[in-house]
Amino acid sequence: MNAPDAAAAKVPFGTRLRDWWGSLDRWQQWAVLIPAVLLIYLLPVLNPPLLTTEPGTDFQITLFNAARIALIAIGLNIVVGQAGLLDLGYVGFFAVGAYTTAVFSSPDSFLATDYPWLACIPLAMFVTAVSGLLLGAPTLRLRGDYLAIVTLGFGEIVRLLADNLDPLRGQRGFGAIPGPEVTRADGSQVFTSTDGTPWYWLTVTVIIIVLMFVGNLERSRVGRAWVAIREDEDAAESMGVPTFRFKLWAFAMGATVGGLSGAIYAGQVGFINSQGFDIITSILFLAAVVLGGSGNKVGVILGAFIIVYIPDRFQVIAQYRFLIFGLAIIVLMIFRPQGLLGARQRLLTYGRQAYQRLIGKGEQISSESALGKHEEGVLR
Amino acid sequence: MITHVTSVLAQDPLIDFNFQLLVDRFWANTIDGLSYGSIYALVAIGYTLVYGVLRLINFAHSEIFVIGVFAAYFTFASLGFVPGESPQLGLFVLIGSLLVAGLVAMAVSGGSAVLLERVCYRPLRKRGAPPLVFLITAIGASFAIQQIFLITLGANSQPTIRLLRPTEVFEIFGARVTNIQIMTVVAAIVLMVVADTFVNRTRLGRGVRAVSQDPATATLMGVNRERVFMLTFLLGGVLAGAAALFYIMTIPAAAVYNGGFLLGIKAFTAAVLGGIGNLRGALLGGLVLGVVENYGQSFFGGEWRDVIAFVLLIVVLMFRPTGILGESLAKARA
Amino acid sequence: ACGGGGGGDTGGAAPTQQRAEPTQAPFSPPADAVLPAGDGQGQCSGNPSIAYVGTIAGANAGLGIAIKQAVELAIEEHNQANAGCQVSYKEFDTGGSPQTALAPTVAAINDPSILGVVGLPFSGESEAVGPALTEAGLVSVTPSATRPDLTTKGWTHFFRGLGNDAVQGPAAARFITGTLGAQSVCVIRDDSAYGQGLATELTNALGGAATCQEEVKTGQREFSAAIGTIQSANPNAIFYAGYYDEGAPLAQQLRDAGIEADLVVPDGVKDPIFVQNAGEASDGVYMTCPCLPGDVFPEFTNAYKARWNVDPQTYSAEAYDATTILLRGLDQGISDRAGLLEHVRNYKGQGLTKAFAWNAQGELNETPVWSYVVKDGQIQRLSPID
Amino acid sequence: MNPQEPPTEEIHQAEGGLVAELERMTPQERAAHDREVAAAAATDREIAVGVGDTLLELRDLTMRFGGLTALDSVSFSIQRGEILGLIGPNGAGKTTCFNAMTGVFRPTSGDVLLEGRSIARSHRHQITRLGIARTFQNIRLFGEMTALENVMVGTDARHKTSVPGAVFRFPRHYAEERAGVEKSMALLEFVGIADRAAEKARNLPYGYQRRLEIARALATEPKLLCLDEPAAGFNPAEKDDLVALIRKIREDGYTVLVIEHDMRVVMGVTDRIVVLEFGRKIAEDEPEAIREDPAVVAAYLGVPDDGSA
Amino acid sequence: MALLELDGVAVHYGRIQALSDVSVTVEAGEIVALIGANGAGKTTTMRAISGLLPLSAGRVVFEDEDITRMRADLRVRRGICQAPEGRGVFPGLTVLENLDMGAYSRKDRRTAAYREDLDHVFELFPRLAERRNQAGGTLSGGEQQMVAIGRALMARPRVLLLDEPSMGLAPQIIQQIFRIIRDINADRGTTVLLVEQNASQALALAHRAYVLETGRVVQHGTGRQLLDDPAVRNAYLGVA
Ligand SMILES: Nc1ncnc2c1ncn2[C@@H]1O[C@H](COP(=O)(O)OP(=O)(O)OP(=O)(O)O)[C@@H](O)[C@H]1O
Ligand SMILES: Nc1ncnc2c1ncn2[C@@H]1O[C@H](COP(=O)(O)OP(=O)(O)OP(=O)(O)O)[C@@H](O)[C@H]1O
Ligand SMILES: [Mg+2]
Ligand SMILES: [Mg+2]
Repeated sequence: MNAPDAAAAKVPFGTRLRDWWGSLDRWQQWAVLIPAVLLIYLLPVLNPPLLTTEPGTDFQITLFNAARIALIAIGLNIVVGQAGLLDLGYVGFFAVGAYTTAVFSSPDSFLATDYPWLACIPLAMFVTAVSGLLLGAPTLRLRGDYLAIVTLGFGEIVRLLADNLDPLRGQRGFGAIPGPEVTRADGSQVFTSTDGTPWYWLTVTVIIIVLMFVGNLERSRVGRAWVAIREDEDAAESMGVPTFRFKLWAFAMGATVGGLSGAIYAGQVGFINSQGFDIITSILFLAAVVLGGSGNKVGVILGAFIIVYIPDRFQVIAQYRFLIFGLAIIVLMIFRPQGLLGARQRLLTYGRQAYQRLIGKGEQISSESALGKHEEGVLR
Repeated sequence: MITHVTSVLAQDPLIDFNFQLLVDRFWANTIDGLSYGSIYALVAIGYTLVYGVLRLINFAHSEIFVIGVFAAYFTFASLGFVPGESPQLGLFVLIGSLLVAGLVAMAVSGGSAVLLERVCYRPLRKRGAPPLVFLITAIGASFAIQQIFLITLGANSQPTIRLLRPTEVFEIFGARVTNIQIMTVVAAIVLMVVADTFVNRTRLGRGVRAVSQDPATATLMGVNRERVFMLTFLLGGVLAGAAALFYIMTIPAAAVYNGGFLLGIKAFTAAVLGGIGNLRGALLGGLVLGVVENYGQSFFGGEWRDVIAFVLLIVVLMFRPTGILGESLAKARA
Repeated sequence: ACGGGGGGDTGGAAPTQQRAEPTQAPFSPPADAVLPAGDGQGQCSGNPSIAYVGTIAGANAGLGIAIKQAVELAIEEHNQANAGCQVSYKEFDTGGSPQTALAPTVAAINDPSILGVVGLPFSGESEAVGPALTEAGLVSVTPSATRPDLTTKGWTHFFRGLGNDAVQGPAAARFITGTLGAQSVCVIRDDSAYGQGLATELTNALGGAATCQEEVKTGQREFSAAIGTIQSANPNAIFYAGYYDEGAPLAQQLRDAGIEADLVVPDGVKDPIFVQNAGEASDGVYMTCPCLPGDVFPEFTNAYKARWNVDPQTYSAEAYDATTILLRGLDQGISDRAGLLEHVRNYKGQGLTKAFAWNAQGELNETPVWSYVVKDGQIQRLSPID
Repeated sequence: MNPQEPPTEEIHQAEGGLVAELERMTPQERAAHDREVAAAAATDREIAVGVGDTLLELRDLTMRFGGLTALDSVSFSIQRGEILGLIGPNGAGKTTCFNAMTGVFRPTSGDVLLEGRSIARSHRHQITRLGIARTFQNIRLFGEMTALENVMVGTDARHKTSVPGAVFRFPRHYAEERAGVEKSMALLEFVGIADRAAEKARNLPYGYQRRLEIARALATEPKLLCLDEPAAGFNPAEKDDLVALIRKIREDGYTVLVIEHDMRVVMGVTDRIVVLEFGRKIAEDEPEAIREDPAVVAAYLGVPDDGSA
Repeated sequence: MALLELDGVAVHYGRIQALSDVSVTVEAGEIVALIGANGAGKTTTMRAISGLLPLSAGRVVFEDEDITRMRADLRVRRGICQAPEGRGVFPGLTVLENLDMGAYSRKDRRTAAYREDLDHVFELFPRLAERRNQAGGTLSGGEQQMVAIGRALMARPRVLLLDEPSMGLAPQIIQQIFRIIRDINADRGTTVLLVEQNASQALALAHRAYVLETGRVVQHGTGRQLLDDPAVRNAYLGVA
């Protein structure tokens, strides 16, 4: 029972990874990052034998699905992971994004506008942002789990409206939703619903852009305000943080990203109806965030991948795939209670320099809450 | 485009209102709502208790309820009742059978809830997992339990076994009140009083409350935390088992793998509506939800039922941010 | 030819119903029904497969599994009888929703050995994957997707193995107002594309006789609101457009509430499970179905039961027929998708459930709609509705 | 300041870092360094103007909770540049007074005027921006953030980068970030916990957490700094440091309102003292006079303490 | 043998070592004080004794029994009771219920002895009697501290662990707290382990005392000895 070593061995993988990452120089980081991103882009082409979900499910579409859920997870992570607002109805925003696209572009729509897909994207983002504000403004004064159930209700209400209101066509749905108009030299469409690869590349690119923006936010006054709200809302308010406004921002930005993902999705499948925007889906989004490590951008992407991948990987034993999925979640959570990459994020633009000057090293957060929390148990 | 939209809307109103039906059905809706709301309430207690102590939305509680439904069903079956037949039972046989089925359901549900706590949540606690992780694990457990039922018992609900047909006992303002409804409401209130007394009046109950507020300090008072957690799940499970019995009596074709989902969501909504963490709130929330849902269905139409439930919740929370009876969790501690 | 026992005359009937009980029409089973085994002389080229694409573990798994099992059974029977043509069975779980259907379907498309598909069971997912299947030229025969407009999308791969809602709806309306002589009908629908489509067709056909409308949700089990509406409207007959999962408790609660009006349900409810789950309340429930009565092909029922240990359910027989049709093509040595597609397009033959021949859109030329009634815990055929 | 010895953990071992440097300094160098720090930590605004004016005024402030009157028509005012002590028995209403001043509670009646402007109806974050910062009796830090980040949240109260500004990194963002980090580090040094800047706040010992709260409050550049029992949990030596720190804060031009039970701190640092009992003001005077005031002695001080407590 | 003994105790928070090789003995009937600067590890020591933290080395012995791995609530039943740092008042329970929680492990909760103890607490802190039905969370800081101490007294412990009991209390009450400690030690024979920043008073009261510095015991002796030690005076008693 030799203490220090035992303790050192317990340091979570995520932390070690982060420490290692933090210890690298900028150029070293790039040297790792660029090949990694390249590899991610090449995945659908490589279709690696062990990783692939075929023959049960098309691997490229699975990858696209993983990517769109990853985008959702990044948006949800702003709300849940950063600002600490538990949102169980995030699927509502996803649905609003998808439906906005459908309503404006599908020939089935009562609007009969037939806008191209690209024009629908900003529209969808705008409408979801507004819906985020509409939901947030009256409810963001609620605390913790009261907010959670209200958002859950919102998600359900969105779905039920789509189901009940005639112009939204219920399960009859909207068909022939167009994708981006890009043609190859031979005149064939690049973005078709059967070929997941271009969609995947598009989504990954969007993810990278969103990640950059979100990362900027994180290491700024706004990101700090969010985390402060998450930690102690009253104290944050007393330190001059306009908590309501920042919560609303978090909600609106999260919603916008969700809506964007919904719009991309609608373009890819070409048909949407009121099925599949239910609570379960919503909670799976949340599972992606928590599984990957709430608050960690890279983590939640990993989480999204797992959420999509596990059921698809086990298509060949279709009957058991959701059982496997359920058990996998339990086991993963028990063995990695902080999420796969649950490490805290940086909140300062110049943090590295500051800490370096002070203690001679880059920032290293010296201890883990996971173990430190023993005395307080799970609660609060 | 605007004119187009308005013309679409003009020819077909989005929602029809039926005020007459609301008036006609007022008492019938009230009575049906109270009895179905009682089932919500019993299930809601499980959510409220676990939430109160662990700050965990136990999404697998709906599955605990389904386990109870199956337990009650298979008890009927093993008591020799056969699907399709509607036996003429003596009073004692009837009460005896129901009692046995109820006890079995309560025991099985309670036991599974404790097992769930042991297998899924305790390891997390030992590792100091943050609250959200419990939530996700609950989802995982819910998935797994559902799928086990799907794989072993198939996708269809079990053939109906009916011990008791609803028969009218008396009328209130022309609305009939059936034997099953009376049993459900009475049982819900009795069980609620028992649970409430337990939590608020007994030493162990006080331990439960202490753990819910400050687990570390509670252990410093000599409260066995693990025992409290177990007890909480047990109590919640037992009440869900009781709810299961009344549920399958009301809706005999309910023994199916995914039969708990919608009810679980509603029960949780009821718990929050009443003020989560508050037992009496769960009862009140269940009843209010049941009744208002029914009024709304008459007024707006049946497809709006769930919308009404959630809108009610949002409206109530906007005016009372901690539910109808919920005390402010954010105690002034500045 | 009106097979009903005399419900034809409804003109001027008093609001209180006056009608004779509908009776069973004589019926001789089709002697020439083609079965999967065929003549045992099948010779196929290569190693072709037929796929079931539809829900297995996702939403509405029950319906999907009943189809999947029939497909598997048909292929097994075929392979046993035809040493010269061994067809592989493949399955793809779509999860039953358009959200998740695309990836497994594309996987099926990408498997070159798959020449034909039985599926997809639901209209929504069918619409989501329709363009993809057409583009791949992969023929699909659906045993259960009934939304009329699926055949108006310009797809070339899509064949419907049963009558659509536009066929059944008016037929059911004729049955209700004609045979049953009802003058006021409550139409209850669920929120599925099927229920919605059927209810709309039915309501249009009923015209003024449709006096009340109510909607319920998939998964709902408590129906006091719908019952309240019905009690207020006090109709002669009630039609439930939906599936048996909700239909059974609805029937039960209707009867418990003391509503004695005729209850009529469509093929989505016509299932032994409905009878089991509704118990006594199923007694006297009328059913309409664009399919031939099941009591005329006991061999299939028995074989299915022997293989899977459960009774065949809604759409099992349709799936069995659909598979048979695909197998016939493979037996002839068809080795590519275009060939099989062409085979189905030109197919003419009697199946268990009906005679199969499609028009250019992929709708059956002839879709008899039959009426049934539940008596003594059995679904008994009445007569074809004309 | 006298920062406690850095803990032994290898994590904190400085390799040529600031801490090691500090240890190598001679007292003179150290003093010079301290002055630099104080200068960096000082507000950017000129706040020492108009010393002696009334900065904050409480007018008949009353606060009731149900049937309980926690504050009963309390009036007093604070002059710019002074250190005012607020003392009284437990439950006298001191913290409630803070809460009513900083917008945590809406006063039942009465008014709070900051520079002549009523703030009784303002939101908490507005009040902070108007220039009142506080610490909490039960420490309330952002546990998962590092000490430095905690202070940065305070400096952010004076920053203006908007959400788009942060997303697209406008120049102002960089300028504010840089200034904020500099200032926060200086403040941490100022209160003597710079060596633990990279540590999560929740893991700091109690006394360090109190100092961090002070640094965080100072970071909002308040006109008035309100400290609720800042010396609780300090040993006498540390309390002396605290007294020195509060004096230094005042020297920088801040006005300070301090609640404290430790008489040595109160008497050592305040210019004037207000005494509350049962929600009512029973005395207001200079420290020496308060010490002798019989009402205060009876209500609060009890037997004059022997000087060691 | 000592009543309570810490033997070579080490505690880690994750990678940080908060205590190393701490050995403390408390004899039956003694008052022992722990003093030390912020972050020295006093609270950590108390938590380790109560079983709220796992040890990474060493053992805790109570009445000749190794309780290193015993659950926290069982230690309370053995008679080790703590009034924790930060008070730990249950915010949603009333004052009365809070005090009652203190007696949670007592078997005689329906007897006169229990009543007497309750009256005793109310006598010591009349303020609490006034506020007996107020929710713990709305009490003032000092009132909460009174509840925490009163609650610990309600347990009638064998060993009473007090972590900074005087924090947040008015001078008068502080005097009273020290009196109470002396009294229950003298009258009831309760053993007390006391963490106090009010070092001079604590040392004056304690039979023996330990000085902690960065997780280690650096000095120990009788209260008087330490009080007279110039190094200790300089570091912890301040220059008045
Ligand atoms: N929200 C509340 N509801 C009811 N009573 C309250 C509330 N807040 C404070 N009180 C009561 O008001 C009185 C004043 O409390 P306050 O916290 O201001 O005291 P204080 O002077 O800060 O005391 P201490 O020195 O102990 O911190 C106390 O008796 C307290 O119990
Ligand atoms: N949860 C935790 N996680 C990590 N480190 C911790 C944690 N709690 C305490 N520490 C560290 O352990 C060391 C000892 O802390 P402890 O709280 O025991 O000190 P203390 O002597 O009680 O100080 P104070 O007088 O300020 O209360 C400190 O360096 C502190 O930073
Ligand atoms: Mg106070
Ligand atoms: Mg301490």
